[in-house]
Amino acid sequence: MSASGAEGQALHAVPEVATEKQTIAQAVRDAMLEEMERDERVIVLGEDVGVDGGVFRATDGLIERFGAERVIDTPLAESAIIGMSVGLAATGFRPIAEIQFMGFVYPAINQLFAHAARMRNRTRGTLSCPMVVRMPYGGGIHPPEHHSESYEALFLNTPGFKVVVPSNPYDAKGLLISAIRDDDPVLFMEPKRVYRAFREAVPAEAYTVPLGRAAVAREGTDVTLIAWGAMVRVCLDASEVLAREDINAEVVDLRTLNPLDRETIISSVVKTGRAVVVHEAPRTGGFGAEISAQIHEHAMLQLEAPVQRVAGFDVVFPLAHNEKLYLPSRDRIVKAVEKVLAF
Amino acid sequence: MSASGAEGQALHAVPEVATEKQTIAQAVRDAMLEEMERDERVIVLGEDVGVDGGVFRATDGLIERFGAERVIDTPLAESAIIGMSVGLAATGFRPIAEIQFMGFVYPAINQLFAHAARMRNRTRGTLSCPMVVRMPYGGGIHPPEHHSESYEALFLNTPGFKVVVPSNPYDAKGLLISAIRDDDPVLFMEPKRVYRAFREAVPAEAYTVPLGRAAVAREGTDVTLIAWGAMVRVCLDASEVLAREDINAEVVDLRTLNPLDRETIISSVVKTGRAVVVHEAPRTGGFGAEISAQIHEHAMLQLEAPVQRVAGFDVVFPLAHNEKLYLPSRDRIVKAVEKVLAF
Amino acid sequence: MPRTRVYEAVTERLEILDTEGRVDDALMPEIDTSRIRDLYRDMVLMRTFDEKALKLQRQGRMGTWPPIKGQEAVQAGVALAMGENDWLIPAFREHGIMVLRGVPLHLVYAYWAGDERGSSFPEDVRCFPVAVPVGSQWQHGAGVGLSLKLRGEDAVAVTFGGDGSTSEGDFHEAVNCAGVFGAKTVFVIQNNQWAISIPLHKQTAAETLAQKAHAYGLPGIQVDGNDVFAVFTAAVEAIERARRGDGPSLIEAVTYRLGDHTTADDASRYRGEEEVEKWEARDPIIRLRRYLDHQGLWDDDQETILREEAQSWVDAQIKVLEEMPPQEPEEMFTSMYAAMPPHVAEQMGELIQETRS
Amino acid sequence: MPRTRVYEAVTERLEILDTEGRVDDALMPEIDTSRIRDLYRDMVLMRTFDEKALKLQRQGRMGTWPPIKGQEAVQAGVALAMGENDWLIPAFREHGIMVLRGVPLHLVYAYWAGDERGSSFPEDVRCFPVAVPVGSQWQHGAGVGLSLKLRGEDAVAVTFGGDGSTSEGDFHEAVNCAGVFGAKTVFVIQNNQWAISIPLHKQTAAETLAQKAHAYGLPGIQVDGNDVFAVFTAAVEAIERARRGDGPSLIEAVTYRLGDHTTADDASRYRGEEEVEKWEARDPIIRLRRYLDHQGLWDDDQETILREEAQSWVDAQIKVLEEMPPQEPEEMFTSMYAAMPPHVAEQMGELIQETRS
Ligand SMILES: Cc1ncc(C[n+]2csc(CCOP(=O)(O)OP(=O)(O)O)c2C)c(N)n1
Ligand SMILES: Cc1ncc(C[n+]2csc(CCOP(=O)(O)OP(=O)(O)O)c2C)c(N)n1
Ligand SMILES: [Mg+2]
Ligand SMILES: [Mg+2]
Repeated sequence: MSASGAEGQALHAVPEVATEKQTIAQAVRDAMLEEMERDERVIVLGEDVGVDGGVFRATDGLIERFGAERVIDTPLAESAIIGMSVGLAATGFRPIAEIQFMGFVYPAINQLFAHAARMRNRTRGTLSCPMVVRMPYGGGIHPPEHHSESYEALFLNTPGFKVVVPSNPYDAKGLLISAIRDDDPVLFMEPKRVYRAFREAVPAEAYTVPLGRAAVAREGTDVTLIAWGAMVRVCLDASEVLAREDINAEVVDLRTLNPLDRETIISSVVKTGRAVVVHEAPRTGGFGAEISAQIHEHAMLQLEAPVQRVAGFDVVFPLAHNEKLYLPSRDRIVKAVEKVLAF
Repeated sequence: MSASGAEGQALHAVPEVATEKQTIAQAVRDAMLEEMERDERVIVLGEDVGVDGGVFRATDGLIERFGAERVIDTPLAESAIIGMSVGLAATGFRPIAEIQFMGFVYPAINQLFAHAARMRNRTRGTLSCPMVVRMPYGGGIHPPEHHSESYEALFLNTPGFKVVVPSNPYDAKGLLISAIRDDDPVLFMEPKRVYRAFREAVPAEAYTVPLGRAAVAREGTDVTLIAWGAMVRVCLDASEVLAREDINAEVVDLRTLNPLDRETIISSVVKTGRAVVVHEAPRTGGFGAEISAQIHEHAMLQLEAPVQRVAGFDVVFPLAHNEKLYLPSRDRIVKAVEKVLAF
Repeated sequence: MPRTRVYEAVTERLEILDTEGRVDDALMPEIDTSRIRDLYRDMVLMRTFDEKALKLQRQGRMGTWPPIKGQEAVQAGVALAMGENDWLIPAFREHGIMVLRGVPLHLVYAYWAGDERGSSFPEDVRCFPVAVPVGSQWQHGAGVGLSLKLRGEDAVAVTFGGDGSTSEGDFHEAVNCAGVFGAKTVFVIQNNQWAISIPLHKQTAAETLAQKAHAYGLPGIQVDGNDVFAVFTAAVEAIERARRGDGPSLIEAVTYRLGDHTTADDASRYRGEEEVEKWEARDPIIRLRRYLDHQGLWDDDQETILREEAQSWVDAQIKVLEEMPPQEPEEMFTSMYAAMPPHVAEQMGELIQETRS
Repeated sequence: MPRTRVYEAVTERLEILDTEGRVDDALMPEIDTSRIRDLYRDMVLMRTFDEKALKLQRQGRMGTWPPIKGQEAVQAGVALAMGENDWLIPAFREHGIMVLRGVPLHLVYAYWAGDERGSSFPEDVRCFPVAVPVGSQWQHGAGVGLSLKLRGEDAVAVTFGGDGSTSEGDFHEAVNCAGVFGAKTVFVIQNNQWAISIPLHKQTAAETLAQKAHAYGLPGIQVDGNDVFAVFTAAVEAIERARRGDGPSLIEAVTYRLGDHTTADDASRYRGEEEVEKWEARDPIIRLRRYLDHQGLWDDDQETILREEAQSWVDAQIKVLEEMPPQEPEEMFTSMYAAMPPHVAEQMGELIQETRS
């Protein structure tokens, strides 16, 4: 596997090694499996991650392979999952904690923010919390309440954390391996809407996709669409529609939200002069605002129009009936692009 | 008391009635006291709010006046303080819950976001949670760790909540009374740095300052400084310095962060052509980004320079020794203004 | 001085009706025979609408559904013990008691089919909406119990949760605070022995869940949760206690989830057939039917009629459900705040324009 | 069948040394007389540096300080029971045991004076930093205990918290999970009877905190926390148990906070003089001194020397503290991540420029 492949920009730049067509869920599982093989400090813990293999099967087979001491079914206690991980991580383990759905991360916020994110700074580096917190997030699967949330903004005003969101199987594996090897706590958001929506070639062996680097998922010249996770594919869809109108959209897949790859964003926007940020979370106070602010701060003079945001509405994520009305759609993105072009 | 007084724009527009020179802490206490007199559904609960009168004395004397059934000392359990308030509010009380410091709100996030903020929408209006959550926030008093935080951004991507931050005694009383009378959950952030820093005339009786309306704390023509809470005074200080350089700054005191008074912000920026947003929380992902994004979205063509943000650094709020280096200062604001003017 | 006992207490288990349908006469509560028949009817109704929901789900007419099969006795027994003005604060597997307390079935279906209007109960129904975040509802139960105490109302709060939910911090805070405040709350644990794939012994090292009451200085009791008379007896005792102002208490009802965790789950991945079969033999409905048979209170004709009535009632509720007009897009916005703020109105306008164009 | 006992809860209290300095010989643990003298020295050292901190605070040379006065026996007794490789996970009122476990006093002072370097302990000191969010540290204690178990290390985790902290959900989750996992953890509650202004009976309706162990299927014991021999005995038992792999346990040490909650508090607002006086008579240091006197192990000369030594040691530590170079502005940024991200570096650059211009 060539370094340029692993670190490359293109969405599907899979290097020429043995590959397998995998879903994101499988790629996530394999990333954990390989890191657990490689490093015995890596352990997995969470609700139903063991015998059941995870409610999304993302830990399927791990307990058979590594035993109940390294794949730990926990009691139903999110604060304990993270709080114990802090204790484990600070004393030499590299826990991968699963929060079953992002909607249930709230009880763990105290341990995440007051401790995991601060341990290194608090002790001026004497102790640290190398841990990954995996959580499925986002809408699109018509589940009960609290199962569709995208709370990334909650995590992006808290220093000490990294926040990573893959959009495809190749990145999912490479980013998760990077996250596991990272020496700081990493929040790893998994877009459950596309967990099994499609398969892509994924190298069989371990490789890393670096944290903190966005990818240009589609090159274009007229407008930059900026997204992460499941919204990347919606942006790609929108680009197809736009292409038919001779509008050539560039799609930037952020992959890491903190640290943000400002360079890739700004150089794309400088090229296209226009940007639309897309996310599932409610619009107001969402991370789209930060991206918009940074673009204006760093490329105001190159902008032909103000940055637009296509986001969820400022309402509670609706139950199944209204889910579709809530989520940013291809058409909304197309409309926003038309708006920035008409400015 | 004239309606224009209560609802007015100017920071010190105190109507001509019996007034008393009060601190913010006293004004906060009086607001509760008067509402408790007026409406027996109003109760106060939290850690040390009763016998002790609150660690900042903001509930001083209330238990003597209203008894332990309406001024409730709770066990040390933030999730219970809010979770029980949800039960109380949905069945007819109007609880004012105190979280001792904003740094300790994390354990209550689940109850705040998953329930308080959603009850009305979840039940399509059948049940609701009219409650106020008071919490001292912000830096400047050299306390131990976790006592200086400004977590407002955490609350501003969650619909269903209102978020209010007074900057002075008059507003503190009027806004808190509005918050108590509001039929939805209101987060009431109290800038502890200026709890007792100064006194101002406050009407002895009850009055309201409307939620959702910013105030122009200082009129100006050259640049708009946008801030809330303790940072308003720092902006006013900066304006004085700027005035000596013949730069005439307008200071907008947001007072309510959700719903945001976009109209006041935009009309000020349209007038001045330049804006600097100031907040204590870390810069990245802070609420300054939202304000910046909205200004660009709605007044791009009237802007002479991109909106600047003066904020905390993207680090853990430091302990006392470095606190001063962290907090936005008068000088940083002045520098940012010079930067937007030089753009 | 030396080593002294500072606390001594026991936790008891109550059983009245055995699997053969025989009761312990000394403990059998006084219940009119007609009410015993009603209990049976209630449990059959629950079973019927639960099974129907699974069918609807397979037909794509229902969202994720958490079945209550096997847990009917807990819900029917507690419902019977509750007074008219008492509040119910459910978790998410309490459709049975919710319906018995007056929540229209079509609303329960609507909720799980993905329609928020399903949590908009008639005004006189004192019931909280479903709480999906596990354990969070315990706090509301404590809060409502405090509310009733402060207001001096002659009503209590009855709140439910699963065995898994007792591991959440919220359980602890809620029961502890209720104890301190003497809240008029009854905490009912439906210990169905599984929290998705986690069996009880991986949930806690405590031998029983009832003994957790010792941590809070409260009475706690374990009952056979498939024994509707034991459940009823314990619930009456706890509710009366709370109503009198003697404070909260805890009931652990040991039962079993005969179905999958939800329609999204496959329980065969983590538990064996034998265990399920063992518990099928303890089915609370069969057990009560045996009792009725022994007492000569029921016959096959009545059974046939009941089953038919239950079916047609459920079908009628489905009809009401299906006749509900679709939600307007606006409804996503209109209940966010008592008064709609401008930015929400603006967004609502955008959506209306979009859906109408 | 009917009403059966499924659990019997007994909680014991251990006392060995009474207020007059007499011990119960049957229970008195074997401790070398020299170590008993050391215990006394340790407690006097704690008292000395604690009182000094209050002085420093009044002089503006210290930030908010939570005094440990009155709680020295708990900390000295547990420290003596711990092995070299055991981990300490403190809350925020454990300066005494932190120093005994090897945290340099000048670092403790530095931390409370507002300098993060105060939590950067020497590498061989197995101690977590102070945890200010009440109750949160219990989870780390459980996690470290699990870590030691998984790694098969011959060490245990000892974690501390206050009576108030037992009301937090984190206490519950931590102790429960430790029970499930058989974590090598000892949970020590310093029940000093107040959580700021909240007395114990407003914290829980439970008669003792030790009985909370019943909720988790664990051994729990109450000890007189002002009796260093009782504390030591219970701690040895619990630590040995955990070390053997027999799982976690809980110790409630009943003591009293003789001072204010912190230097920002005024305890006279919420508690009476008599109560404090009553507890001053039970001062753990006086009590141990009486024991030493009875045994002829101590005299006034030794006392004078000890007090002087303690003073000069504290003064020397203050000197070290005051000789620490000021933190560089960069230090706010350099430990945020293992590798500094560009935006943090950029901001660090801005600050450096600002401070140098
Ligand atoms: C806070 C939280 N964490 C996780 C989940 C996902 N989840 C839903 S139900 C459940 C198990 C609940 O077990 P138990 O409390 O025993 O109730 P039961 O399902 O058996 O009725 C889990 C883990 C959730 N809904 N909320
Ligand atoms: C989560 C949280 N809530 C509130 C506080 C504020 N606070 C600091 S110490 C304290 C009381 C702690 O009481 P206890 O646990 O008994 O310990 P003690 O102070 O008596 O040692 C409170 C309320 C905090 N630090 N953390
Ligand atoms: Mg269960
Ligand atoms: Mg205490």
